[in-house]
Amino acid sequence: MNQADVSKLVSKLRIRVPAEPRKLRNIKGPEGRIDKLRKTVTGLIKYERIELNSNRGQEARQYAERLISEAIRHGDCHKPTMDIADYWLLEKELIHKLFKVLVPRFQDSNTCYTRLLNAPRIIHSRNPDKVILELKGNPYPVLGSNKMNNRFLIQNVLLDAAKYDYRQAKYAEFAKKIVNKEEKIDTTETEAPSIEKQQSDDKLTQS
Amino acid sequence: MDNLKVLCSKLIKLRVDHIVTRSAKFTVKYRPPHWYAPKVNVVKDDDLTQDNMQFIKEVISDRNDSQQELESPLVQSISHTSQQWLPTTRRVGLIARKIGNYPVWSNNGKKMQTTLLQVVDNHVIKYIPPEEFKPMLTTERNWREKRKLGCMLVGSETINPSTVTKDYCGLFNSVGMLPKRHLRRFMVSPEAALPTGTPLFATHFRVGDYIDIRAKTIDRGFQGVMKRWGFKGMPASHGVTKTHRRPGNIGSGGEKARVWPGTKMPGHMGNRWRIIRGVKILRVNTKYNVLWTLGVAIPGETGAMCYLFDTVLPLRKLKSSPPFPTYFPSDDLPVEYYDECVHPFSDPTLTFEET
Amino acid sequence: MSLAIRRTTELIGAAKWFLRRDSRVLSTLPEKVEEPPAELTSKRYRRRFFQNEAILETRHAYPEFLPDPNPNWRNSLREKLERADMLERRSQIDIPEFYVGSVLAVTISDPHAQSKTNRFVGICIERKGCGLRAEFTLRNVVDHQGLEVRYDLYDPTIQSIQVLRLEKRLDDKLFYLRDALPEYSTFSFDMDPEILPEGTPIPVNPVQVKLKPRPWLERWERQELKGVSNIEEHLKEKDRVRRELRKTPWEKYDLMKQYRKTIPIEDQSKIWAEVHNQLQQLQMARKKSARKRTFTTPKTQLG
Amino acid sequence: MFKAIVNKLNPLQLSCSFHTTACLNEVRLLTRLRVVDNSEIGKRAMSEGKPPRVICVYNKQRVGYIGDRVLVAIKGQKKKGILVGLKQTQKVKVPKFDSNNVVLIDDNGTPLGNRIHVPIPTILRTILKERTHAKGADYTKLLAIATKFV
Repeated sequence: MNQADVSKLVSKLRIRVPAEPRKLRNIKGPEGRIDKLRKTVTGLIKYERIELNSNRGQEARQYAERLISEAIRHGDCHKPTMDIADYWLLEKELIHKLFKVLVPRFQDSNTCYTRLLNAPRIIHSRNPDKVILELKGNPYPVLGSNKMNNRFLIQNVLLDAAKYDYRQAKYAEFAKKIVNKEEKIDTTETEAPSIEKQQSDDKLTQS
Repeated sequence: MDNLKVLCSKLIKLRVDHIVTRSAKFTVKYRPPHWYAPKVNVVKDDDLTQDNMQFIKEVISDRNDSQQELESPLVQSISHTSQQWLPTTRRVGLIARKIGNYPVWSNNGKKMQTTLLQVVDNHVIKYIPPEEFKPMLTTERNWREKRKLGCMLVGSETINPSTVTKDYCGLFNSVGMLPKRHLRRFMVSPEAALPTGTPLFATHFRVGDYIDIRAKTIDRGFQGVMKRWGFKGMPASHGVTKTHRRPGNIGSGGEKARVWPGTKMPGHMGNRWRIIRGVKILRVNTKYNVLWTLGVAIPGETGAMCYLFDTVLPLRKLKSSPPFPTYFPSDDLPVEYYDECVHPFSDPTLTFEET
Repeated sequence: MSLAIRRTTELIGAAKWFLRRDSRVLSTLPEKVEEPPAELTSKRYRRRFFQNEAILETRHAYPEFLPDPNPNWRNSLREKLERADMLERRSQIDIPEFYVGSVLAVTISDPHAQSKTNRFVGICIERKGCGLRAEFTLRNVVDHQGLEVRYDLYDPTIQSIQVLRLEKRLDDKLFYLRDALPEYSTFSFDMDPEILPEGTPIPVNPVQVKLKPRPWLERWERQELKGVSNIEEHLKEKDRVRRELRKTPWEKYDLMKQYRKTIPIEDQSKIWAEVHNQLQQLQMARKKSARKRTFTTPKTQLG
Repeated sequence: MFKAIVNKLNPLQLSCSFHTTACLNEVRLLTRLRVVDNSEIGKRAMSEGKPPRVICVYNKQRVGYIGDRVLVAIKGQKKKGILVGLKQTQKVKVPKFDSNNVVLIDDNGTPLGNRIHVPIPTILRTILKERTHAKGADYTKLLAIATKFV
């Protein structure tokens, strides 16, 4: 078992990090891989929503998250962080955007900073899988399903009724317990209150 | 038109004949056991309101709590079932999770590598006596009459009922339990039967006992002969071209001019059930239900599930009566049990006496 | 009273924050856009951050308490049990704080030796492994013969570990001492422990060793070592060219590679919160016993 | 002759500049060893710069481990020796040496010299006691001439 590196401290990412990095096929080897990712991260910070091949998108997402978390943790007065931002953002005006726009935007968030969605796929096509990578809080219209929770859908109506019954039964039981206790204190009887089996919901047993 | 009719009738006959010939050869090879139910996650796409989601969570947590409060049914039944353990009886086993390995030191200063197995929330789900137990079809003819062992279903790790299918959930509902993530059968002697809902603990086994462990090995994918079978390969140089990691010859000529069955060749490696027999238990933690077993050869990666039962090796079989039919839950247990060969970390430094 | 303390801590926090702001004003870098609500949250965040930082500093002294960062091998329960076992062992013997480059004396109970104990003194050239697998290697030159002994840190046969000289070196691993002149790794067995005054930071020894001429055991020129002075003398043009070709300057910026090697702050602070108190108590007990020892020794000499 | 010329040309370069040993540092056939006792033949061989070479390792693996008997070619003679220190990575608490050390013995296990001038691992005491049989060679005599144990 290897010792963890203690020379550096990093914030925890809010996304799932796979154990192994993905190889992005490149003629220049590991250096070319980083170059590719630099371009993607720069594009993401610039346009806030981009469409990519899935493997590159998944990999670039981790680097973008790390970059933003480093910027939030150390701020713009920290020399190594500035170096990192300078290396990763190919267009230098984006460094200002990172520290002045993105850091205030994500400073108090409890979730991850980016979103990765699967792009629609042409069936039986031979194209690679596409994903859409975006920064949260971007000005574009929302992607994905935007279904409103409808109270009048049949499952919601049924569940409302079940909830009412369940709560009533629960309160009744509570009341009974309290009464029993009082009786116990009064008469010092040693009868254990019978535990009623809780009514299970139809919906639950089905699903 | 007539021609067409004739053709059609011929074709129909052809098809029927075809099916008849197929069905004559067709035999039932595998039928899943009757307690097996598919356990695929239900796709959750009902547009529930926030309030109703909360309600479902509340119901689940309530039911979970009520299950936690249930006490072991052994408390009532143990008094009148005073069955004796014999060397021929088979007890129920446990479902455990492999959580890693680390060294412990023995009393003579030797380092031993151990594997940690955590027994997570094990409950007896059901016992099927041998008369009622009708397992899947097999090629053996008189197998069913010989069978004298009952089937005990044990589940581990309670899960959210809304994440499993109705069939799978019903299996547990019929006995009044919440569904478990892992369900496993153990063949037990009728006298070792346990009532539904009995919790099983790591103390089911004692320190110093030997157990067999069945688990799935690490999936390594398609591998060549050097990794899969340990072949030597061929030299890297000395005029060798294009055949450094290849198997070489796979058969001879003459009458045996074919590839013999069982020849070691490249193929899928790992992800198959394997049993490691006669593993010694060195240490037991009763608080977290963890077993320390000797060696690192327990199949599967960290986090894999494994099934533990008493060993069948003749020389390592249980000598004295273990907790039978299982460990009877009681308070005031020591947190740790150590085998006599293990040096506990809380003991003072080892010293050797001059001889 | 408690309120007053809280006030003072708040003041300190505010002062620190102002200092940071001032430095930012002085620097040429662009200032951050600030909003009144964000200020408050960042202040609170910073105070928490400073408290946390003190606990996190423990990681340098006790790196083996952090688990292996590979997520495939991690399990919270196993790590917890392992830490409990480590602390139990630490309550039995005093395992001091030491670093690569410190000079240690280790006494083990050895069934092979005639007196059943064995003492070795040497410079720590490597610390590796985590949890109960933690190991360290000592190196010394005895009778012109280089020797290295590897020890398990939590081995119950270790009777005592004594730090004779507490210091760090310029590098994380000192394997180059194998190829260096023998005087750099020669330490006498009857060396007296050097006591550092309390509260001083761990000194870094800036000594640069001289390597013997080639052949070497490793290609030291490619490892960017700080503690070697004469590496360039022994290189040929070919080696310099090869070194340039093998350089990987982008790895410094590979953020995910760093991430996969470390344990994140959130996980670390949980671990340190669990073990920090106990470690502190052990350290206090050690100091007390050390003081006692200094008082008792003159008495025995007199008697 | 050629070597002498080369040495004269670059006095700093004492040996060849690339490794000729296996990376595992195993003691196997034709490994050069260092004689660490003060036997006459050993001293002369080491001072002349012609260290002994292993020509046989007396065990099944044919790789010498600590305490193993080896047959060495030294100064044109065949002598037996015992490995008392190895370069290879050792188990915990067993010292690893910077050179492969050997002590020359005769067929009865009696050392040829009467002093060993480097430290010797203590584990050798147990190993050599195990190897010694009642009527065979007695290797424990080697322990008596050791000056220091580690």
